[in-house]
Amino acid sequence: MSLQENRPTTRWQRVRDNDIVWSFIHSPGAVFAAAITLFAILACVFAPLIAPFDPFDPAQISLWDGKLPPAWIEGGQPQYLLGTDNQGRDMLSTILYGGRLSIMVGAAAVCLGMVLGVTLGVISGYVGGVTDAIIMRIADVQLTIPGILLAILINGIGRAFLPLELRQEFAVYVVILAIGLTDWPQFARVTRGATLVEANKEYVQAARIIGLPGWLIMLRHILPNTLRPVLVIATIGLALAIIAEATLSFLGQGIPPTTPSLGTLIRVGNDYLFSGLWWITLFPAIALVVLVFAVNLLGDWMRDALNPKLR
Amino acid sequence: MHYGKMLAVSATALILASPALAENVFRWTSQGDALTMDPHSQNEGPTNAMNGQIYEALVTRDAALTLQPELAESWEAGADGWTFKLRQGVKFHDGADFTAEDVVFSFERAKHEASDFKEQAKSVASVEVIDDYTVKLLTDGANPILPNQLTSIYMIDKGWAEANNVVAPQDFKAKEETYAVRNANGTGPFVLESRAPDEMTVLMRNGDWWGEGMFPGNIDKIEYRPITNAATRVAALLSGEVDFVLDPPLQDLKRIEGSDGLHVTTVAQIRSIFFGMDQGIDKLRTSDAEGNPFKDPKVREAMNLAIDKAAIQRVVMEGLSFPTGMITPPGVLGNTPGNDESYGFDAAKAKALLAEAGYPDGFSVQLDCPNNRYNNDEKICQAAVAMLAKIGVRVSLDAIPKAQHFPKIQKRETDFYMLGWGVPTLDSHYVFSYLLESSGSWNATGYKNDRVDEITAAITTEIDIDKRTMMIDEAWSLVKADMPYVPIHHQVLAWGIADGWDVPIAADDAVRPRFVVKQ
Amino acid sequence: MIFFVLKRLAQSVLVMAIVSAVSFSLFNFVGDPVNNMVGQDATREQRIEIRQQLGLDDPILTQYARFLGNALQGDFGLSYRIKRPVDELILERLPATLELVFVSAIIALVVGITLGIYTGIRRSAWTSRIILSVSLVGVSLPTFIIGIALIYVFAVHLRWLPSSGRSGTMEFGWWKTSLLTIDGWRAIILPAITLSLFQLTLILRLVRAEMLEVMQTDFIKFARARGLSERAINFRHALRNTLVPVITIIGLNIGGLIAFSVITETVFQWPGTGLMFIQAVDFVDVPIMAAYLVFVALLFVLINLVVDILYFVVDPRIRLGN
Amino acid sequence: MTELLKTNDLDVEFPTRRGTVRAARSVSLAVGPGEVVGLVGESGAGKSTIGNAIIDLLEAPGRVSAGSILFEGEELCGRSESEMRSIRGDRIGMIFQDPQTSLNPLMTIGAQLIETIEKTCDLRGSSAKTRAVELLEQVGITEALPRLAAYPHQFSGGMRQRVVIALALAGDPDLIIADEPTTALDVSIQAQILDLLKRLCRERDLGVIIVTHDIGVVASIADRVVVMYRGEVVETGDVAQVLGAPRHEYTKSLIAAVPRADGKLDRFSSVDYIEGNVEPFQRIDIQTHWLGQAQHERTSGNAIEVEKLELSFVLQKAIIKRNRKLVRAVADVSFEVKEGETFGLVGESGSGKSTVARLIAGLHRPDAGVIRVNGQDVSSSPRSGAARDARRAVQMIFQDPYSSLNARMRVIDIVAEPIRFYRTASNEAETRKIVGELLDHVGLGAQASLRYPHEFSGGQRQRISIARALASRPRILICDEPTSALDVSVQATILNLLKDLQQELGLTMLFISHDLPVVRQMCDRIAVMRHGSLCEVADAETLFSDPQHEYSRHLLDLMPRMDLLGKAEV
Repeated sequence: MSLQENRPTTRWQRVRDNDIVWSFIHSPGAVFAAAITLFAILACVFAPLIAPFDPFDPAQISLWDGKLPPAWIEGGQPQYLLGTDNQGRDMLSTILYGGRLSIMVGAAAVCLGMVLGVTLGVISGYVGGVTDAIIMRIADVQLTIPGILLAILINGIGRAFLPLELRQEFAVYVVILAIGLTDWPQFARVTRGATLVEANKEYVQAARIIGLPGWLIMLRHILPNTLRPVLVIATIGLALAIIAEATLSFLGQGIPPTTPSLGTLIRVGNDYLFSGLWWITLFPAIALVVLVFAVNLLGDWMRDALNPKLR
Repeated sequence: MHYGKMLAVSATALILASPALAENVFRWTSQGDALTMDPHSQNEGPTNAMNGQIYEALVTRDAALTLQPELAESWEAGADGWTFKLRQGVKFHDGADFTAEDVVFSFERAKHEASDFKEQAKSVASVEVIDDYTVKLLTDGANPILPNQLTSIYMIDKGWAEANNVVAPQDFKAKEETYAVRNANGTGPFVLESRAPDEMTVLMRNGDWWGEGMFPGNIDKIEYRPITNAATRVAALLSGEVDFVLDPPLQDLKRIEGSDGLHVTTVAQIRSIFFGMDQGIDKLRTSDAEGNPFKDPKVREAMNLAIDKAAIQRVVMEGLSFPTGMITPPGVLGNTPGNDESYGFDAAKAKALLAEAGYPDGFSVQLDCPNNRYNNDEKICQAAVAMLAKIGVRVSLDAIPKAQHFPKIQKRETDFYMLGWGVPTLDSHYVFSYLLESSGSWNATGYKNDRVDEITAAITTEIDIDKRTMMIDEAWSLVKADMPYVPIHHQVLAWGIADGWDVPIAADDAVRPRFVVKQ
Repeated sequence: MIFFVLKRLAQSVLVMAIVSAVSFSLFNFVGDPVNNMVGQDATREQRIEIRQQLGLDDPILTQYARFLGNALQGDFGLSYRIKRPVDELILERLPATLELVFVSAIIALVVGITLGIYTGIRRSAWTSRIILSVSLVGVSLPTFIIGIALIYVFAVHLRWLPSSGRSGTMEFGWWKTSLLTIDGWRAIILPAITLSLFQLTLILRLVRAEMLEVMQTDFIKFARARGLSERAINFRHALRNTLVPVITIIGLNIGGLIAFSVITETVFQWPGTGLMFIQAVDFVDVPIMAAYLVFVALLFVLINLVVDILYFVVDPRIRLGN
Repeated sequence: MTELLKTNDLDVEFPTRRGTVRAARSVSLAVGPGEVVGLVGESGAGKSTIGNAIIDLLEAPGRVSAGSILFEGEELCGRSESEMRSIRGDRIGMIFQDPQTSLNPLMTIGAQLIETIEKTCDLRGSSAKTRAVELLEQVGITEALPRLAAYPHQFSGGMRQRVVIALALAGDPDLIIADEPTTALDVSIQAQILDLLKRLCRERDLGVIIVTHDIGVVASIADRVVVMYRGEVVETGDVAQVLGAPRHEYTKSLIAAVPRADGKLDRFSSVDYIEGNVEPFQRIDIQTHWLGQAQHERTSGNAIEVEKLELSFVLQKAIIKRNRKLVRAVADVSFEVKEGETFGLVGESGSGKSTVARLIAGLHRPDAGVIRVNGQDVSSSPRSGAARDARRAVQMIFQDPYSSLNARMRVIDIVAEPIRFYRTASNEAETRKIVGELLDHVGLGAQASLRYPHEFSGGQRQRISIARALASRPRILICDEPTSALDVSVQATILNLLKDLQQELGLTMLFISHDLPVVRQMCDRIAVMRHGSLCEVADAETLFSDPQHEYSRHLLDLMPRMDLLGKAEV
């Protein structure tokens, strides 16, 4: 209509004019969430630069500094802003490093689930027939075994399977695998659904008539058009994956305490909850909840923003 | 209304049912439940403790751990065995009489292949019935400490066992559980009322018990509920759901002590915590070092000096431990103040020793550690990792449940591990034969000292107490110099108790309900 | 209808076959079962004998067939740790888990759907915004943190409710219920809330989203154009159409409750199957792990079957075909 | 004439973040009892907005910003929601476009009717049921009583629209607003529904506002016409006057653009009135151009030959073959298309005409039969190299301009895809040049190449589709309803473009449409399809002047009466 005539010219104006960007800028919650997520991710990624101590380096830890309260409480020491844990590790540093691990594990797990799920989903939806039936049946089975159980199982098997010396190093990968593997059916189902819709659209048929091979059609045409819902699931999935990692670690089935993730920190700290050393569990718990909340908020907004019907 | 009425009725039923009709109900909790009610199937602390309230042995220990008569009234040693006079008029819970025949049967059962007590019962070659109330336990040669070995071999009724097809202890080969797993028929002060494993076990006072009136305890009913999670366990005590926690985490003791209506009692436990170093193989499995650094006594000394036991005591154990230089605690025959003294802490010297031994940059090794067995086990290991890092020993820690940890030691698949050792017999022989004798089944260090092996064999049969004690002391001094282990500390037991209950604490960490008094 | 259910049943059997294969493979993956069964001092001969007795030397398919045959009869062997038949153990623990899941599901469904409808209808009311914000926090709180917090506040601090365990049970045959006593209800409140909170928020958000979606449809617009009352539009038209997709998710969510009961039961020491499972994992008690897996899958499959049948009831398009 | 409804200078606004869109400006119109008023305009003209505004169901954030709506003398603007609710259904009924989605799928027809009757007529129980049966019978549904228990999905599209009308009539309203009531329906059903509306209007003395883009619908039903263009009423008047002798330029051009069924014209008259019209052709010399290089030696034979094609779709899967429910989409279809000819395929929806097109394009595999493209059998071993090469000569233009372009790709990538894939250009620079020229050629301009599809209108997108098809250097172009989603004015320009291309490049064209006038203008020969089979194949003019098959005659009868249309100047 007539409004279309004054088309924006500069690139920035174009970006700003984009509906999603506009909706983002005008949604304080989303901006807030993105800010926290970004802050958390940056803080954790750059933990080695920011953190006052390296909690993974046993040589930096002094047991005599253990169980110190936060700096503002009597008995606290200024170099340990949030106090120390039972091993004498600086809480702030541990949380930063732990958050880094949690985010890394969560992101890697979601990526794994996403790559696996999207690939299988697109193939399933596009190829159809027996391939589709097999993939979807496997997904059904996967859904029949609740994720957290499967993660515990995979972890257990991983522990039993791996040789002693590898177990420590592989604990993280086992957790990633465990969570990632439980995630894929979701991605597969959504992608398959979107693929079924897209594959019937005429641009795909046009591509077929041009004579493009199936893999190219899936890759170039269908895949990019199914990514919107995938993005939403991936974001919410990231939050869930972080929780899943924390839960596994809390149950003692996850990341070992020598390189603690937030979940492991909470598990360890939980032992001190009643003894008055509340900071050992409270701070990591707050960090975890804020992180997950921010990611969720972002995902929530994204779901609404990407769903034109609800706008 | 209909529904409301029903609710009201059931509510009243509840109110009537729920307050204890039995007057003194002792509700308590600890981490792990007994595995089975079969007294000969599993030799495991919590299982023995639970079964010891239903079943009884010939002799027992009181809270001070001195030997006391139980089903035997008296005993005396002979050259080829010990004679026991049995208590008369004792009845099993089902009413059957306890006689010498049951003793014979019980020892046979304990020595059965499927029994977990066959090692302990091994020293009893056979049981000879003198009369209905006298038995002679025949041994291979003299055994000076036989009564010490009998305190957890419980007596079971032959007739009941036969009637219920449980002549043999439960065995994995049996395709189903046996009757004795969930049913019990002992002579003890409490009768098994109901049992839901890992959930709730209820015991009722046995009014016909032989010791009725002889002991101060006045409990009518015991409700035992295992709670795995330590924090939850403490929460249960703090919220008044239980009267007694056997194993509150050390860090919560202050909180318990500080709460109204709760108190803590402590006692030095008959258990020492230490690290083992495999010095018997040529190349460590988990190390980047060439060869085996632990073979070098200097390295072993460095390991000993690098660990700050005082810091562990203060920070990790909240003061509740006794740093030590040997792996058996006071109270056990063989513990001497001299040997008990810690090796001390000197990181600089430790580093120097490592350099001398040819490891100026240290080496790496994996530490295997249980995470659900000893007081703060995993946390001690973590602390040790940090301390060893300061002298250049790079330790990777693998903390796993005891069920997976112990097989590693028994199969000797570990280079460096944590272990704790309690001594139920209160005699060093128990330590030597398992941990220090070169063929000891729990000696995963590969430690071999011919003299120590010799002494271990000798004290099995030496009846001259003084001579025997001297040999034990000599062996301990050798061990102190050889340093096959890194002794950390002796554990201290702490029990959390609700006010109004008098629960005499015992160093073997077993509750003795016959002494528990509700005020 | 019968054909449809039969088809679903056939699919369920397939799913169960695969799940049982997975759990069967546990026996072979997780260490040598013989090691778990014999004492450390067992001789080589003993081990070989046991291998033969257990049929571990048979071809793998034979072993699987045997496992399947036994599993069909509910026989999963003896627990390595407690040395009791696994099926009996599970049956014993089942009531606790089912009651917990049942109460949680009721809480999640009733509260979740009510609030979902409310926020779906009153889209821009401030109460809706608050509920939504709180629900987002709810999704972000790991179950175990909720549990710990509830214990700390209501059991330790206020001493209103017990912190752990199941009490006030009454027995009816093999079913032990705690829902008939005040003590029992006191004990179930905290774990049930903990377990339900996450699913509650999910259901709430889902119902709302579906509600909004349905509100955009033509038939709602047409209902408006006929002058029907808001009430009729919201409840008779919108809600019922909302329920169709919601039912699927609710089916999955109840399954989720069973899965998450593992955590809740651990935190609250609730004597159900989940607690047993996690203890079994700690002890590598493979028979329990395998049986639990099959059992959970079976529950899932059953729930999905019920969901499918519910579809029949709710959606005439499936019921009557074209 | 007494006026039932009258709007005076009605303004409707949609505030958006980019400014306020004035969807309707100073709209004044009136309806009397027993009168059908056609509200005509192209998409975006604001005609539906007026309908929604009258009954106060504007989509948020739309609102009436000025003017008044008088209904039986009462002002409707500014009424409260509950007051409006008592008017909706009771006094003003509304019918929407898509009968598939207008009914609640989970409620029986009866429940929906009775619910409405209870609300509007204050009848309860059995009397409400009796009334429901009456209503259904009035809209031409026989055996109404048992059908009360049926669900919407058990009805066909036409029947559902009848139910929708019954629902709109339930409250015995004085005015009915029908928003594109027949657009989603087949021609034959469209005629029935229009007849029904007309009859109801006469019998009940109803006022009817029928909102439509289809001049034919207006011509066949309306008494008076209101023409809207960009939110404004440009012309109002008696139907014969407006259609026969339009006064406003826009109306003239609109009517001129309607394809004539009564005679073949050389070119469609495009709607000149539209501002920012298509740029003139950038002609390229076909013989020397890249496009021409693929025009190898010409055979004078048949470009497409189809023999005894069969295809069934599985409706319900089953393991046992005889339990499967099949629908025969194509049955025993044989025809041939000569080189350079435009061959039309007509039929109602579900007749299988699109399926035949897809079979030829290779999107489906036939169950039986042979397809030859330029003499090469492409059906028996479709994956063979020869079949693939032959198929490359076939390209297709699709119906929906929105879904036929990949939204994630730039125009250049869309058009260049076949060039890049088959490496028919020597380098990237040449590829870009060719794409630019193609875009010029279809009238978009080379500068379009860097933009994304969503920046274009429907007609422009169809041009992109055509450019993409050309990039494969086709010799056969299949057009599957290429203009049915477009406005009349745009339709004309696209059809002209296709015609030009066909002539310039000597393309063979298979043209599929349900729109008989369009087919008549476009095609040399025409095949009529019904239920998957061919009824008749004939020269275009022969078919229109002397249809042989009974069904062909029926179809021709259903063509909207165009006799009202005057000989508008072109």
